[in-house]
Amino acid sequence: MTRLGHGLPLMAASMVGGMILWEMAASGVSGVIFAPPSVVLARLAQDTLSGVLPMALLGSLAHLAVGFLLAVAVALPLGFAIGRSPPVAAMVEPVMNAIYAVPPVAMVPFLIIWFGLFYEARVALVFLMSVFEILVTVTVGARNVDPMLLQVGRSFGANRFRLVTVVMLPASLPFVFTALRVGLVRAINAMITAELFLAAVNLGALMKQSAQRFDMAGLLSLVVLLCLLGLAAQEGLKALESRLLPWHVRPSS
Amino acid sequence: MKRLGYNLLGIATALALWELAGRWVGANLFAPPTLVLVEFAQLARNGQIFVELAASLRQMLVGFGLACLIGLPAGVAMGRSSLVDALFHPWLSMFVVTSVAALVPLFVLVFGTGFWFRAAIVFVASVWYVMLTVYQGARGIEPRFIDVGRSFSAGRLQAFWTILLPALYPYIVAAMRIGLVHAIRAMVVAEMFIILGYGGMIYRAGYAISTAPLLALLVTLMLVSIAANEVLRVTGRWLAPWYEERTASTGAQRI
Amino acid sequence: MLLTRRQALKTGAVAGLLPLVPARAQGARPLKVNQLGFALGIHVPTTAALVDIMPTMGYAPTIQRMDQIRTLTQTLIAGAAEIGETDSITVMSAVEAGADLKIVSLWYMHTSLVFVANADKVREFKDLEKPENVVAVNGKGDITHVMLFGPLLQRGVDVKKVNIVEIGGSGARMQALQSGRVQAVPVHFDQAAELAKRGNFKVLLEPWKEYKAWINEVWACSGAWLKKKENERAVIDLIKAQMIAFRKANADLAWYTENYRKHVTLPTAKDATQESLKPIWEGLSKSIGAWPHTIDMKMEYWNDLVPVYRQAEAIQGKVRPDQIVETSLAKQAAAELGG
Amino acid sequence: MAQPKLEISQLTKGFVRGRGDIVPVLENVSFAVADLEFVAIVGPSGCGKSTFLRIVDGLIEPDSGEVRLNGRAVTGPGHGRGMVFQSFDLFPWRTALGNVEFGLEMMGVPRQERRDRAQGWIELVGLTGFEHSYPHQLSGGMQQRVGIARALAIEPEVLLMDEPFGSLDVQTRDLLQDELLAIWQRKRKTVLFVTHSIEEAIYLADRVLIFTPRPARLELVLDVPFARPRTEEIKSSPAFVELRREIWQSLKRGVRI
Repeated sequence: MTRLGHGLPLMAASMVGGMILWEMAASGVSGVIFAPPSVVLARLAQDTLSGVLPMALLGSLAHLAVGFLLAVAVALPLGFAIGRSPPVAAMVEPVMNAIYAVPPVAMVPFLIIWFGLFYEARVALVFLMSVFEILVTVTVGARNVDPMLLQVGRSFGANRFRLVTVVMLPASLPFVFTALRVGLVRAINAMITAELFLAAVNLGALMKQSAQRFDMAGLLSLVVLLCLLGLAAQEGLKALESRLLPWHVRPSS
Repeated sequence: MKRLGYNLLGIATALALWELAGRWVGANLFAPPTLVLVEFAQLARNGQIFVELAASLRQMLVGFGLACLIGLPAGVAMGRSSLVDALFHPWLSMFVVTSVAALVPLFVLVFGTGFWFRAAIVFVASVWYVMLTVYQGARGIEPRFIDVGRSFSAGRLQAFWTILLPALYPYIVAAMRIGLVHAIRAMVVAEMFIILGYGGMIYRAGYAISTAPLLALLVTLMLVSIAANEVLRVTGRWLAPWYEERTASTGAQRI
Repeated sequence: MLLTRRQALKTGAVAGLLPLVPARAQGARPLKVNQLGFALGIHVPTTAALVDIMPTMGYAPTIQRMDQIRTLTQTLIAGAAEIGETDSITVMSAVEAGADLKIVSLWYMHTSLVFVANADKVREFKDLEKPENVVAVNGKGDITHVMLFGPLLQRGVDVKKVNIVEIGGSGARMQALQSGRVQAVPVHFDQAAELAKRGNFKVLLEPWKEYKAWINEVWACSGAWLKKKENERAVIDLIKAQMIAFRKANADLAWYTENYRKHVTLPTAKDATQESLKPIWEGLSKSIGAWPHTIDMKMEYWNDLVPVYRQAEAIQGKVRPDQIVETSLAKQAAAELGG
Repeated sequence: MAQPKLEISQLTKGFVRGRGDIVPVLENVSFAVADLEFVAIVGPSGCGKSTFLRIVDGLIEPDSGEVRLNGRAVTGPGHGRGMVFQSFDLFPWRTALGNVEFGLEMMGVPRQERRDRAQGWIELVGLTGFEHSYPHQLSGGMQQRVGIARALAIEPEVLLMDEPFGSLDVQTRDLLQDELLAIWQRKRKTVLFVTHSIEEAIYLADRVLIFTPRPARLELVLDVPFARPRTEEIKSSPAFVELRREIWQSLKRGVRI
């Protein structure tokens, strides 16, 4: 909270400064290649008011949500299993790291084969891209639960199940939130990749159309929208975390 | 030793499942590992795969090196100064969302398709992750370490070299490892777009009717990525014996 | 031990940062060209002209390859390349958006793109109206889309009912067709033959039978660049090199085979033989007539295409072909070359 | 003598280090604690006192020997014992009240009842008004009061304290010692108190056991003659000083720097 409170004017200044740099960079460059922020933001406002962007955004968010929730549902228990059991970790981690190394665009042909081109394939890409990210962080969280706290739990007679629910789960919640944040960023990234590289729909279709028409203002307004979406997702989750986990003190400088 | 056994068991299970799935759907849709191995043997005999891979990795290393060179100090600065943090954090939060695939067209315009294009793409794909990891580490340094330095009347620069840097070391290694995975992936995406180097090979393999060549290239990529990561991990340990795996892994608390 | 560690750190940091400096030929006129990433049978002569013949005429082309027509076009606008491959539709829409581009030559006459359909599901054009039949094109409003659009309109198919999806990359499109996710895709002529071996896939549409000329990829450059005499000269020489290559390709299967193995980007290209290429070569050279003896840029080709482009909403129609297409350079090249 | 509350016989424990070398930590420790007796264990740092306490709590299994509580062998952690830890080890996500409730929750005490009981213990340790504070909002001393309340709340038959004041400053430590004595006076318990401070051991305990350095063996047992309730003054009495000297002599033989 303090970070935001004190930093707000600075952040605003930083944003304005960035806009000025962008405006300068775009001046004198053909509109077919690049567009200045003034034009892009005006375009963003216009398309938002006309309802085009909100409708496309809703469509995009719908499958983002499904894919992301599926990833969370799979990655949380699996992450705990990997984090708490060295044999499971040793079995899963090499395979996990291997798949993680492949760029998502290279997976598109396989996604088409397995899931087709529409809803299922988009959900699958969102799932694939975010599940590993969440998994890695949750694994670290589960592994790093203070062993002393587990001992306290055992000392007071908690059984295995209770240890997991009453000690391990709350202890790794900060990591879970971080995992969700990292995962959501990747999910947004995957959402737009899916809409561009599979059958084009929603924001992806708008992006493609703008590109086809060399409408750079339109294209950049979509990129800005995505950036804002990512920023909102991250700040939203941070706010949620400080509400839900008032006990968790982030290390401050 | 026991760990290695489990590693192998996990890999064997994955390979067996893949083999079954591959035989079930056929090589055109998902080639089984036995076929991929044959394909790989052919590619390896030809040798071009390694030439391309080496050239691509060299360019990747430049972009990645720049990302570390800039990202590491920038991340530390953000973590230690609330002013720098406030100035850069919103941009960081936004840029980390943008996908490489969306940036490539813009970068082609600015950098062409030569050496610096690939280096630049790799740079922007990895620098945010490098920064964020080190940022987390720098924020988390316990003030008492700094106080120890103060009490021995260390100057700011001295404090940096003797206290901040060693305390940050695990995060630096973690940042480089996380950044490297992103860098290698970005290298491939960029090259798939301009159809050069190893990514170009992957792109061309995508045109083949059988999926075996594509999979052979992807598996090689996986091996390279894992090997590179392992090299960083081992080097990290060798360079700094006090480096602890466990502390470093908290570096995964990234954003 | 500590010393070696430090040394390792230092040398490691330096070694990673040495960029490569490409060697350049001396004296030749450099020419920055961009080109599509994939080259198939139809592209062979022009690629050979660029890579092999242009250097003999005193040029040193440096070639950048990328996989999207739009990016190719943008690099031309941005000046990242002097001259390069793109297609008519994209040039027209770029000019409509305010770019300064000229079409100066063809890559080949008539496209070798065909529409291949799953013959079990799609027996005639009308079948495309059925909701379960999905057609994959590269992008709405691009050549692969528009190419289908015209013939469908002519045959009275209700194009609004046709379920069209966009899948970038012909590799992905072929995978989608094979796995039964879509029922019709545009592929190149030689890919179609390959596909036919893999299942009941048949060619649904051959554009060269539908239109007088179906122009696809063209050579384009910026209008400002073309104003310089030396650049105009380079274009004329390029067209001459192309015609030399076209003539060789039409006359000599052995030459074609050699260059096919050299320039085609399919992974199987290296294994091609004269026997295996003969049907493709005959198709391209004779049936399609992809490599005309003389490159003749007739304005009527574009005049015929514009209405179709417009109906497919690929362009708005604000710009006339004669504002974009430069026919004189091909004429000049033909005159200089003779024959 | 009546049946002892806690009976420790022949406890031996070693840890495996590296490639199978076994480092002995505890060797043949035997003694008995009577009901409501306050016993302190003193030994040099790292001698194995904490390991010993964890075996008594049932967190670690001994290699041989056994622990009997009320004549029954201890096989694992249970509600007969409550442990207070050196670094407090409160659950950071629970409030002071929530932490005190923890043991009761594990015992299955209904929510309202455990809340009321925990509240009572919060008052006893003097934390009224801080029930809803999170550990990071409390001072070290306050955190350890919560730790003590948490252990007492389950009404254990034996209270195990593992250098509970070891990470506190001297003033806080002195205050908490007095408070612990006051609480003990009101709620009599059998206590096993591990410390490295000789004065603390004498001041608090009825009996002091001295452990040798690793591997820990029972070196000496001394009765503390002071009457209860005890006050600060005894710390300067000649008997106190003599007792301290005697323990120190015994410890010194094993201490190497």
